Amino acid sequence: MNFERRLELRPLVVTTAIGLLFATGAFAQDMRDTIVHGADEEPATLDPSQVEPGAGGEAVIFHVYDRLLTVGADSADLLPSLATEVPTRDNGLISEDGLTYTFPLREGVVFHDGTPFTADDVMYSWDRVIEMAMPEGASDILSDKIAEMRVVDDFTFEVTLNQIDASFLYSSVLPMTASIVSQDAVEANGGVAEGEPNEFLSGNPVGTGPYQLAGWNRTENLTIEVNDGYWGTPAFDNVRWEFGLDPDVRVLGLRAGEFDTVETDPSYIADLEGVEGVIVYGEGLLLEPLHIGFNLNIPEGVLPSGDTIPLDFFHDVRIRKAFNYAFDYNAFVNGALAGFGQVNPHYVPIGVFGYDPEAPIYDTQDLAEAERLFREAGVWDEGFTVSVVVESGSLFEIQCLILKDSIERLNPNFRINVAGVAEAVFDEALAQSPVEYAMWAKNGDPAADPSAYLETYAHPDGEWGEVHGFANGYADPEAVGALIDAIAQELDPATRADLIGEAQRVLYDDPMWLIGAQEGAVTAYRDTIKGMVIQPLWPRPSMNFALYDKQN
Amino acid sequence: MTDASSPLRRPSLPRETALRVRMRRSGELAVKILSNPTTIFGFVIILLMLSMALFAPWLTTPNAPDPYQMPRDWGALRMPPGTPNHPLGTTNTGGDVLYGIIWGSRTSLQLSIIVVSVTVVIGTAIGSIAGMVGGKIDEILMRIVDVFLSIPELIFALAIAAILGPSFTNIILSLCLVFWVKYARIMRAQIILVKQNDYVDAARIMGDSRLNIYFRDILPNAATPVIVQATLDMGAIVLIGATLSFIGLAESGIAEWGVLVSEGQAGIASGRWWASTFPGLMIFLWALAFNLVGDGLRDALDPRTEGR
Amino acid sequence: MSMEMSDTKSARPVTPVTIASVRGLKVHFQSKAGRVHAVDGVDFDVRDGETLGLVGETGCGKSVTGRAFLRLLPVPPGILAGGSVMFRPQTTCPDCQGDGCERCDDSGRRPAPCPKCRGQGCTTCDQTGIESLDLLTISDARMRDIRGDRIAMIFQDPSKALNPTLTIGEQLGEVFLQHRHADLLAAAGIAEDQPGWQASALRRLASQQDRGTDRLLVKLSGAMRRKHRAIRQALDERIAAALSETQIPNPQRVMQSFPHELSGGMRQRVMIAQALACDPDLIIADEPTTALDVTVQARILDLVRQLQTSRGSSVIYISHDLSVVRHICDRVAVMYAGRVVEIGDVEQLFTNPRHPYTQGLLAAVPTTRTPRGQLAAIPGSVPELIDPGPSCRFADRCAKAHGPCASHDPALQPVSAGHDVACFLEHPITTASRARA
Amino acid sequence: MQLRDYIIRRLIVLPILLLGVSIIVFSLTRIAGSPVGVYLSHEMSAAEVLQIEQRFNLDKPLPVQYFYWLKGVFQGDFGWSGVASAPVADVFPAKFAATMELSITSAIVAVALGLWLGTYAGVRRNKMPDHITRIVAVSAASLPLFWFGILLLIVFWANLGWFPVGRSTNDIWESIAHPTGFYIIDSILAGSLTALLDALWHLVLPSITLGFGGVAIIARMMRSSLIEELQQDYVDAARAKGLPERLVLKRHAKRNALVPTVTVIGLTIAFLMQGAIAAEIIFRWPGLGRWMADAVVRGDQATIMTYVLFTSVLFLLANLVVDIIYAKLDPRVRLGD
Repeated sequence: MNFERRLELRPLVVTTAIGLLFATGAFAQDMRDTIVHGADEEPATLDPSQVEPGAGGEAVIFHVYDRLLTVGADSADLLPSLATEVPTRDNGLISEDGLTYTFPLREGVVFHDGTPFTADDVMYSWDRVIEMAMPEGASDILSDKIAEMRVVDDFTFEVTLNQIDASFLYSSVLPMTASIVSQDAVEANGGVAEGEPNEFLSGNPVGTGPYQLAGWNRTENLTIEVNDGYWGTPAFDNVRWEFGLDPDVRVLGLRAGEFDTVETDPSYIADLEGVEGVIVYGEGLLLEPLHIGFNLNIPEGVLPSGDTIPLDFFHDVRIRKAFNYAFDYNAFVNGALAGFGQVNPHYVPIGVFGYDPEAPIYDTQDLAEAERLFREAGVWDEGFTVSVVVESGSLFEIQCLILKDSIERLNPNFRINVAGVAEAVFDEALAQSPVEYAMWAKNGDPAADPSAYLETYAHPDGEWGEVHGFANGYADPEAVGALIDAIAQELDPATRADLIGEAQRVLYDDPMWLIGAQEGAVTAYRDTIKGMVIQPLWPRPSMNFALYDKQN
Repeated sequence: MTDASSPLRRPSLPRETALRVRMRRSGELAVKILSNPTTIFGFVIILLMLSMALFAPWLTTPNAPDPYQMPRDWGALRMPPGTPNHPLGTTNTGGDVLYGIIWGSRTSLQLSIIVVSVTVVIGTAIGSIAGMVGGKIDEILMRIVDVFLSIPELIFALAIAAILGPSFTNIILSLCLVFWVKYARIMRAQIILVKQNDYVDAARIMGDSRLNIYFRDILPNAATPVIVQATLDMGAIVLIGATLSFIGLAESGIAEWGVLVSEGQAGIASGRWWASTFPGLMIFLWALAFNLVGDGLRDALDPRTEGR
Repeated sequence: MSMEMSDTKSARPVTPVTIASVRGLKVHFQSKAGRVHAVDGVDFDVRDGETLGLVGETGCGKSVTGRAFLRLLPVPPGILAGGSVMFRPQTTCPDCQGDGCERCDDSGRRPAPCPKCRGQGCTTCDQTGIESLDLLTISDARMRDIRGDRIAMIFQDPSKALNPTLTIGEQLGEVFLQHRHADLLAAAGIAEDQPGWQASALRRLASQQDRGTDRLLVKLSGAMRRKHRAIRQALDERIAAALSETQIPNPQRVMQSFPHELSGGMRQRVMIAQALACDPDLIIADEPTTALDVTVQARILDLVRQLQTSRGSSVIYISHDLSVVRHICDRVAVMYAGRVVEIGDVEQLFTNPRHPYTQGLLAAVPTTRTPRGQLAAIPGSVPELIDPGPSCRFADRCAKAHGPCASHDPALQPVSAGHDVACFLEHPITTASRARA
Repeated sequence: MQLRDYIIRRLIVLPILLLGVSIIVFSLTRIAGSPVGVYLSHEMSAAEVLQIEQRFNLDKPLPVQYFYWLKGVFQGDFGWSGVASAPVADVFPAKFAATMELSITSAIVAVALGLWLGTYAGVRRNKMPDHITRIVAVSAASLPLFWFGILLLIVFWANLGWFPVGRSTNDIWESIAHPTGFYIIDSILAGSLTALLDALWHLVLPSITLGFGGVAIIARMMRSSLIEELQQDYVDAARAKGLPERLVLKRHAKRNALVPTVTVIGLTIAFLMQGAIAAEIIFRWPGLGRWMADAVVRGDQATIMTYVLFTSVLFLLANLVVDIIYAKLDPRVRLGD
């Protein structure tokens, strides 16, 4: 478009502005640049114990706190952070029985308030999360696994698990829950109380991270500045998150140069390609599969009035498979996602450990096969109506519309009602147990280890397994559960990879989800930012600003 | 006193002549209304819109199974006007803009007819009760009306629709909940005014029942402003309904003009002007047509305002 | 002229100086149905100091004729289709400075001299040396100078003719500010040619030509505030004086009142005070008592009469009420369908009406002698005035209509001294000049 | 004296009306469902939900909940805004200032332009400018505000690039302090011409969009009432006094024509409040309207309640002011009858 012309007006204003600013001396000294980021969601809290997975606060916590371990930019491999070594069996930091982990800690690290970092702080931080057990937070990630924690000495910390858990180390990477807070700062400001939010920490993070909080104007912006006393590689530039802007405004701001980086999604990339000064980054995939859930645990009389399906509709594997065959994957990936994404098999996303590319996946619409399965299941002639609940106006809703179009085109007796509801209503609907809809759409939470996915989304006794009654649907629920348990406890990588591949095949034959796609990790940024890299394991939007250098 | 026993029973002849006068008047009225070129323009637009709504299934292939859903062509997203099969282009989700315009006229028609008829009936009933009965009941009803009038209509409707959840049916419901107030107020004021006329007293002295007086002497004479307002509201309600769906209170994928304008706005920065422009034009024309006809009606019914 | 005129009607004998003369006045209105000839060739003179009654039925054009003097006609749809309204403004007698002398018949006023020849006589003034203006063609600015100052108007309904949102004082004050600001400034001690921005600002304020800043200046500067207060005070005195002249009790309170706070009679007194404020030469009184109670009517009429005599102004008294006209007027012009059909001294006309319409009109007035249930009426109704043809306008309703009435248009011609009639009964010779014109 | 009594009476009724409004809206929100959703994430367990319900007293019976809500309102606590991720009371002032800045500017545009246009057309009745004004007025009354705004965006922003969206250029906004939250006032206080220009530059399109409908309504009314007043006798009487046409118009006809127009200006306030929602969405104006729209779409009940409550306070106060002006303009008006 005529964007260049719009820019022409800017110098006029900017020149005047600069003139005035020099006069007042506001810009005079600070040599550091500020990376301005157009963010999607404002944090509700900056307290690691209370932040929701995937919420806006997680990205800030990621930058101002450190964890014991971290994930590098290039791979899912773990790297030392506040712990000086990654525990393995080989280096002896994991005990022979695989239950006790020892973390040697870094010395000479200080918190932003000047107090020194010791093993007590680690113990305190993790204890605090477990004890507060905030419903918003993810304390169970620690509390479910840890049997005991010990401070061995000032710089050695030990954890004993309930059972062998191959994914435990990844728990120590998560910004929510695993971030190390200053014991002194918390004790001086309210301490720890079960179920009670800590007001101080929700707005005043005291960590050891490469950045410290500089200012937070609610609903407008949040600024972090470089921590000059950082123990590790110092960050380059300060960062300011700008909040409250719609996706299209962020895209425009980026085009106009108001933002250096933005959080965006694939549907806006078309607006940014070829714009001067903007680089589109489109490598890799997010680890948040876009899924539609089948409810196998529907109580009598709760479904929306129009739904005609029997309560055990999704107990029949043929119907679940038929839905998977009927979905128009091409429309979703190449249409709605503008090609930024990949058809994804099931709950072992591409990019996590052990993903077997050889395993079969649902990746093309096969209406004939879908029809065959629907006929076999005996629903073809009678037809059905089913509602799928989803946040209105979201990408997930588009996924539902594609499902609707796919299914309804297959047979005019099939009806899918897309019940688009407000986000709060959706969250409340899903918080019910059992869920009062037969289907719903959203995306999965990212995790570094396949076990996290499999346990949450596939295990019959897992989070969704219980809510949705997967046990009613799996041909052999015990076998599936045992397989997933085995994956969680297998410490030998090769064996574990084989088991994961097997799980993929099992879940292909007995699907509990319809996964439309794995969304591409795309973003766009100004070409003044050097060192751009995106790691889907970092909190949304998967950026680590400490690695980026803004050069004017 | 019943009609039959009353020695002062009203002779039946005057009523017939009154009817004849009324018929003659309505003929004159029609001529008067149609003598205004802008009113005719409004009528023409309304007729075109109505025929579009009526012939929608023949003008386009109805989307199966639900014709009120946009047909989505996932292989032709964001296509400009002039694309084969999509003369007015497509939306972000591949919806055909022309289809949305044609079926949107049906949606709009439903919206305005349902809301106007429901609110006119409710409002007239409540306003009539308040005006005829008076006293405590009037007082209570008017205090309720006052509460409803403490918030701008659209905002009240917005809040209600938000609470009910996003769907077109809920938009209709929320508008019904809000709009009756206006008619109740107009009706009450009119009835109080008409009640003061001598012929009402005369009818009362003649011993007519209250209901009779209401239906024969008061209602026909009090109805004019309600009719004018209802005509104007046929347009206004589509405008407000479209605003609500623009804000995001209709289910997505529905063929509704406000939804289409809303969907289209994301693309305008990138030059995709068509998805918002055409449906918005339809809303404009719809509201304009009813405004013109409503104005013409008011001028004809109330000569005092002529030429304004 | 009117030798039989009773003393109550005129305090002083008048030499018949014509202050205004209407010739061939035509005012038409464009309507959807066609062109309405509301006033269609009206001729009459107004003599200095007299009260001329203009009578006729509703819609005969009498009000339009009256308004033509002030050019208060809505144009469009009104069209000034022809004719002239000549007006000779009066000025203070230069010989006696208004005290009254022989040359001005003790009135203290004399016709203003022609501005072109300074009274010497020239072609502009037809060698009379007297200023004579055609009110239909003079500039708007000149017209505004005349309105309210030389010619004033009393409206029919004072409750409509007074602005409901301004106080009586504000509305009356406007007349003085518009026409007498020099006096006001003088009273406040500001000479007409006094230099300086302060004096200019005050002058602008006093003549209602103030800019936005002038009021601010007055607020800010103490000296100006004092001067301005002096102007206001002089103004208030004049307003109070004008009000008390119309026998309004407690003028100070009335000045502060809004029109709706006064009774109808009081409001009309205010209107009269407003009309007489600048001692006009001619007052157009358009049915000034129709909207009032009967009891109030008489008092208002007396008041008008009394004020007019004491000032020597001329009055055109527009009315449909013949008894009032007979009581108050010196001469009467009877109008019918946009024409004057008969004009003459009030006694002549009332005792010896010549035009069948006038006769009918007079017969329709009930007197104490009229027997019960025998009210006379003129049969038929006023003709539509859309593009009338060449005929007597009254022919359709006239019992005495004959040959030429249907095909020719009668002209106003004298039947006796000071008594003109337009009727073929009086002038059987077909003077069909107008029909052909 | 009488006016003061009237104002006092109205001010006494105001809280009662607000109570009525809040009860209606509160019961409607709670009938439709608990507001707990904004505090939840989609993967919380039932026990966690219960914990949150207890924290916010949502497990209590409805009247008790209303009591808690009302108590909170009196203490300045309007609940938690899920949309803004902050307490409503914290976010409100800045958004309120943004909306008021836009609404007031638009109101000024609408009233000034509307009165001028109405007068211009009314004086030239049935001439060209009058016909044009009538057409514009009836069109504007039919124009969907959100569509009009989008058309302006397409032309002046996307294609010509003359005007921006949003409320400010970030760097300029950051460069000055914001004691009042009104960008124009803040920039004047800071003595920054750049900021002032930036503020005005951003205001142009949204205030035109928002003001346009108001212009139409006001111009239409002003025109018709001016025409009516110009036919009144007192206008001729003023002319008969010799007043110049300027004064006849200004002091007599126009002033009186304002009386009915003022009531329409009162209606325009409602129009502006309603329109602000769409205008703020389209122009990305960080005000109450956009907040409300977000809240509506995301089911944020605390925000909806607060917005409705404040809107009706503003609306009722504005109407009171209109009544007072009305009484001031027309001495015949007796308020409260």
